[in-house]
Amino acid sequence: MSVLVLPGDNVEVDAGKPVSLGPGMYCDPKTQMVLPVNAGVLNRTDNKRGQTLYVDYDSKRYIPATGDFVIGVITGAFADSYRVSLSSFSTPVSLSYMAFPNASKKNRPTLKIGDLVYARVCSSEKELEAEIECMDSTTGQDAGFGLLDEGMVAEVSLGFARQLLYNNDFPLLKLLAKHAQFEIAIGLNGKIWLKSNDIKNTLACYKSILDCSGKQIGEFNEIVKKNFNQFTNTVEE
Amino acid sequence: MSRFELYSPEGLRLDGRRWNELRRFECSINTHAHASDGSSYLEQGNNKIVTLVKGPQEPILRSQLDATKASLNITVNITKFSKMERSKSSHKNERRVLEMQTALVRTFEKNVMLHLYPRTLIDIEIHVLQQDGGILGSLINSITLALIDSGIAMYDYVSAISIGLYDTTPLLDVNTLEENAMSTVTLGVIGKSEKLSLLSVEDKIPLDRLESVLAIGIAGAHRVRELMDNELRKHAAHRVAKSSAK
Amino acid sequence: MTDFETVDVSQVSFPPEILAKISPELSLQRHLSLGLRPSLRAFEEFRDVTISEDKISHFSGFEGVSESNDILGFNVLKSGKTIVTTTITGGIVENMVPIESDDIGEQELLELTKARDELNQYVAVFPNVTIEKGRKNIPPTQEEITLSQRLHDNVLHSGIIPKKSLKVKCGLRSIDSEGNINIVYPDELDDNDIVKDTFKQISDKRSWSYVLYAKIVVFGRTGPLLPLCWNSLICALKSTRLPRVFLDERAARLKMTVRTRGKSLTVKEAHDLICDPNNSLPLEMHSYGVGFASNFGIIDIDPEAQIGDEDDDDQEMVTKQPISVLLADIDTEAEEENVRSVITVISDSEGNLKNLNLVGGGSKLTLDMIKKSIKSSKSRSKDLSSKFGMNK
Amino acid sequence: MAKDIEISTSEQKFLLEALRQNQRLDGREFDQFRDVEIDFGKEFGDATVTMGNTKVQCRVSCSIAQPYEDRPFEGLFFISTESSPMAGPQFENGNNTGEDEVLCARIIEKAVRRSGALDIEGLCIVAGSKCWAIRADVHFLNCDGGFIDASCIAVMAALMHFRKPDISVFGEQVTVHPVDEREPVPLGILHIPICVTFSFFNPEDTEENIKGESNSEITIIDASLKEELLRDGVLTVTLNKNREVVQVSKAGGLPMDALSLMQCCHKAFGITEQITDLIIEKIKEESKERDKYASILSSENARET
Amino acid sequence: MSFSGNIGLLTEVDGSSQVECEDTKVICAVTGPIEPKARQELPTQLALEIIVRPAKGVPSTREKLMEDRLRSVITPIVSLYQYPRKLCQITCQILESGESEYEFSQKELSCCINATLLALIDSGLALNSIASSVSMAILKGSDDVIINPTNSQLLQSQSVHVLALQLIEGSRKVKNVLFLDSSGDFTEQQLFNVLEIGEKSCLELGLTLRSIIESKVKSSFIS
Repeated sequence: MSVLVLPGDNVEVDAGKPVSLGPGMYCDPKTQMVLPVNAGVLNRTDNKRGQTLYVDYDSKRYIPATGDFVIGVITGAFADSYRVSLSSFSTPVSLSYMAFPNASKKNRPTLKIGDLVYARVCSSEKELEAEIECMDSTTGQDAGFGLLDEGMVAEVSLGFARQLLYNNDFPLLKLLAKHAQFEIAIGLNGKIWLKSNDIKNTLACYKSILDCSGKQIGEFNEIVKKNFNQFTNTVEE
Repeated sequence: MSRFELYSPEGLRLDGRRWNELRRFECSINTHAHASDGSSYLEQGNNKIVTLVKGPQEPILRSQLDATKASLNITVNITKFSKMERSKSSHKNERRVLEMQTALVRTFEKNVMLHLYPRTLIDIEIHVLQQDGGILGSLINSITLALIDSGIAMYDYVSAISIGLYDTTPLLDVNTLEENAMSTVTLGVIGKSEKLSLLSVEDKIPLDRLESVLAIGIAGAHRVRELMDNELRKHAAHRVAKSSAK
Repeated sequence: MTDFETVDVSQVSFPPEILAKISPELSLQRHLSLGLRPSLRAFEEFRDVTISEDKISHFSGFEGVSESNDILGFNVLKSGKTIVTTTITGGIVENMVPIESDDIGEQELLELTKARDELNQYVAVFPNVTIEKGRKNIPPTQEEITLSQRLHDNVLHSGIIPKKSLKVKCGLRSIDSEGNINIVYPDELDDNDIVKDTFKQISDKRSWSYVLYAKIVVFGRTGPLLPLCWNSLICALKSTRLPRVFLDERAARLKMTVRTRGKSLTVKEAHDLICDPNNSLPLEMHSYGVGFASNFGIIDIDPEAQIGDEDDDDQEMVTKQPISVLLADIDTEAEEENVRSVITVISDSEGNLKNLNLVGGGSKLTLDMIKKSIKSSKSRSKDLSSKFGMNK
Repeated sequence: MAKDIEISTSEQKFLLEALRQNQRLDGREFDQFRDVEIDFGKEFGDATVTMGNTKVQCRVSCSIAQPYEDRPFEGLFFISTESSPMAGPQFENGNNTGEDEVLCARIIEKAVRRSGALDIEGLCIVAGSKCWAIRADVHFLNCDGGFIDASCIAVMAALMHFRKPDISVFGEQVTVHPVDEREPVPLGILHIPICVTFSFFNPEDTEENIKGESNSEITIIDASLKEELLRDGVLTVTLNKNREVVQVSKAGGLPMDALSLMQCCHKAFGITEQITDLIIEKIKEESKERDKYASILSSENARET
Repeated sequence: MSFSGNIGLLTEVDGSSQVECEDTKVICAVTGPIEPKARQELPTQLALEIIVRPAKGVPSTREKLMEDRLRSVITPIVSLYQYPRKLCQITCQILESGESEYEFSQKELSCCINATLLALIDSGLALNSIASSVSMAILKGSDDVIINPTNSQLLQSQSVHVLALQLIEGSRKVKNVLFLDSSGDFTEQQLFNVLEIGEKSCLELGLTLRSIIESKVKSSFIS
């Protein structure tokens, strides 16, 4: 049962239990009132230990949150870290040279300005510059992060990116896989990286993802078919 | 409309030239050796232009620092006394001048080997002491000369010229009177090729005439290139003679 | 790293003047809890306002408009530490559509345009507010721009200046055969004067209006300025005299031919208006439209900030103190920064409202508070108008 | 531009590789102009042009002013192309000195104003003292490339859509008739300039471009924002239906062979013809619609005499 | 009252909306939180850059005043402290003014407020409540309050008003008056009438805005 909430709406909170608030919820420090601050679907889980509240909403501007998988562009290199842009015009985040698997003072990563990286947000205090890492920091091991070589990036809304990454029933990737083989990396900052052995396949996937964002699931099949027809069939007319 | 006879039936223009003749073209380089790394002085007809190239040097502003190539900055100073009537305002920040600066930067960006000088700034300063038509073309020629003098690596010469179209006759290298009375085309040509780096048509021209105008323009620009080349070689020979004499 | 030291943690207390600097908000709350404001005024007490009776040096007087400058009216207003000077200057513009016309054929059209709008009967002045900061040639700040525009809008909407009081009644200067210079004005004429025809000719062709500009300079800004600027502007307008204007008879018949690119035209109307240095008329303002401005802030008294040590204090608070209070005439930085809900009222002494502006960024604006401030503004307006001699 | 949109090298390489294989990101042909939509507002002189995601509104207004002293027979005409962050955060509010802003403003100026698309002499009311001042304010609403082309269409459509109030002049007295009083009059349009922008890409290295004979540079029409950000050179050609070149601007950028530039001009002419017809047709439709509406109104409000 | 709103029609900004109320049409774009320029940065909260651009002509002091007023309405409803040292750009472009621009700005202002609210919602910026705004007029010789008057009504009015209210609890309760500007010639009684009737229609409009937002939220969730 989904409940639509708007900023300032009343949300019932069981005062007896501990509450944890997710995105879209805010506790006013002065009045201690718990309020939604975004317009979206209220999600509530209640269990013995406490209750969790968050608002599921769609937006375009990414705000770093710890643990998110993101795709960034290297925009600068400093003495001990890279500066990485997660979305244009946002405050850049930093990627330490030590946040790579097997990194040491001597063994520096070799990313260049303009390169794409797949990484995870490891620190995101709102007052400070957020930090990302290209390894699993609990083990110090490679966790599939790092440079994304070649390929193409499609930019979609954050909600769409979350669906692609987390919703196993979301049909788009399966539909695309029917037509072509490709590598994909999904950043929760709305950047989707794609690569296949053929430019035309990549293009068809790229265009399909862009066209599907904001459309209903029922239309996906048509859109994907149309794009593969256009790009991969030999040029007609 | 006009009181002047721009092109007489005998085929003579206001200043006595034929349709395909250039104006007097005199240039010299290394004119301001102490003030800059490369300099030129160009007189094309009554256009008189001083150009100074400084750099590659440390960027003045942080925004000019590019880790992959040099950044190019061009300022055009059209002096208040450069025309018959003294202008009241300085032409700085006029849209026309800003447009010219942008066009010049974008022309030379592709022709100077900027990638050889990363993290530096190449600053070009131009002073127009006197202007008499076809100023954009003269600016390009003077920058080419000054850049070569400065020793900054370039792929080739860029030479430029303005052509007017009088009825159906193209007139090469127009002066102010001609420029004001007819449509003109300015083009910047790379070396001896037929590739245009800059093309600007500022007034109405029949589409079907454009091609012939371009052809004549390219020929004119090649001639300008030759004139510049001669001067540069003369200057170089002079220098070599001087140094070997020591 | 240095060695660990033992630090005695003790409560630090600051003298009031230091507290006011480091935490204006707390200082304000402490004051309020005592029933006072940082300026030591009571909650609903206004600052005293004086207007200068003397003239500023280069304003040469009411009797005739001086030749040496173009100031038509002025005022200096002092309130607390703030001084506001207003000088009114003017210009003359030509009207595109004649204000009135005797032409019968056009009558119908005129009625249409008349019915068209109410506000067109009134005009605005063009104020330019400068808050002196001791620097020259800096672009106007957001506050200055906003103030200027608000003053402009308020003059226009409150209908102080009727359009017809700014209509130029143009005179005519003629030199008779003996060489005597003679200026006549249309409203000084008898009905059957022969010159009347000449006037009709002129007024048929063209008509002019005065435009008023107000330059307002503020020295020593300590708080919101709209009420002070408005009050000063009103006083300045009240003192404004418009110079009489005449045409030279010969200029009225001037013809000039201009030729350009094969076309030619005759310019027949090089009317140069001349201001009469010896003759001026007072600016007629709508008597009922003049109101004065005052502002009020609403702030919640934070119970945590109260000093509750002494017993008698406690009692007073419990019995009297309301939760949110109305502060009249916002002043000082502490109040301006922390009072986010502000009411600005322009009303006349009868309680007719001309403008009311509520900004509710902070404490709740209740109907009660609004009523209270309107009442207070009415009595303030009464005070000011008797003080400034507005009800003459 | 305030700050630039960040684009990765991968995207740049991909775009170029796709172009080499004759593909554009949005699936268009190289010489395919996006579909142009023109919508008119309720008031006169309000046109919105949509090309893909690019959206530009132009608003024409008029006032009575004094002509320039040296041009007593001509009215005034201004075009303002001020950018705002509405079109995208890369634009700064009211900043007209950025490179792209200056080029855009100058090209529109040359294409429409200096080419005499508007009959300036028809704006004269009383020579030397009163004339109409026409203002065209271009508002960039959404930027996905092709601002110059879209703006030019918007300005021309808005000018053609605009009606100024009728005036009557008795001697020197000018009366402006309100719009509901007398039918307002359209402006005099002398020709319809249309801008077509070509973007150039260099698939080879710079040496090949400058010294080589292959002329392998790629030319596309009506670039999208991503293509604009990555292009090496740009050419804007302005033509009208009379086969006149109104303005050409290639302000530096990738050197291009003169013959391929000529080809661009010829291609542009085809597009110019199409768009001109589209504007004229849209204007006709609109005025028909308005007439229908007006006739209903007038029959209801018939004046009693 | 004719009111229509449209969300998310611009692609290059984070949030956008177009609002049409009677003859007034405004489009609004919101981008943020983004990196501010050094002079805009506030150490503890979000900086707001508010721009209002007129339909015709260059922006003047009139638009500056509208920007100032829009700011005083928006500031209390945005959760500014959640975004320290960031910037939010709000741009309102008037497409159709619907009033005589020299004398009035009431209709444009109330439209700008509503459009900004919708665009802010679309951008996903944290807000603590929503707001709605109406313009009103009282005609000469009458006590009736006209909601969202036409231009000719404005021209015949005795006083004109803009009201913006902060709405909470399902947009059914008024939390505070965010802004009221009344000018002209009016009595205390008329003012309270304006507040009362204005409150009613602001609440009504609040529900309209709510349904616009809800249909947008629904459409963005893939079902």
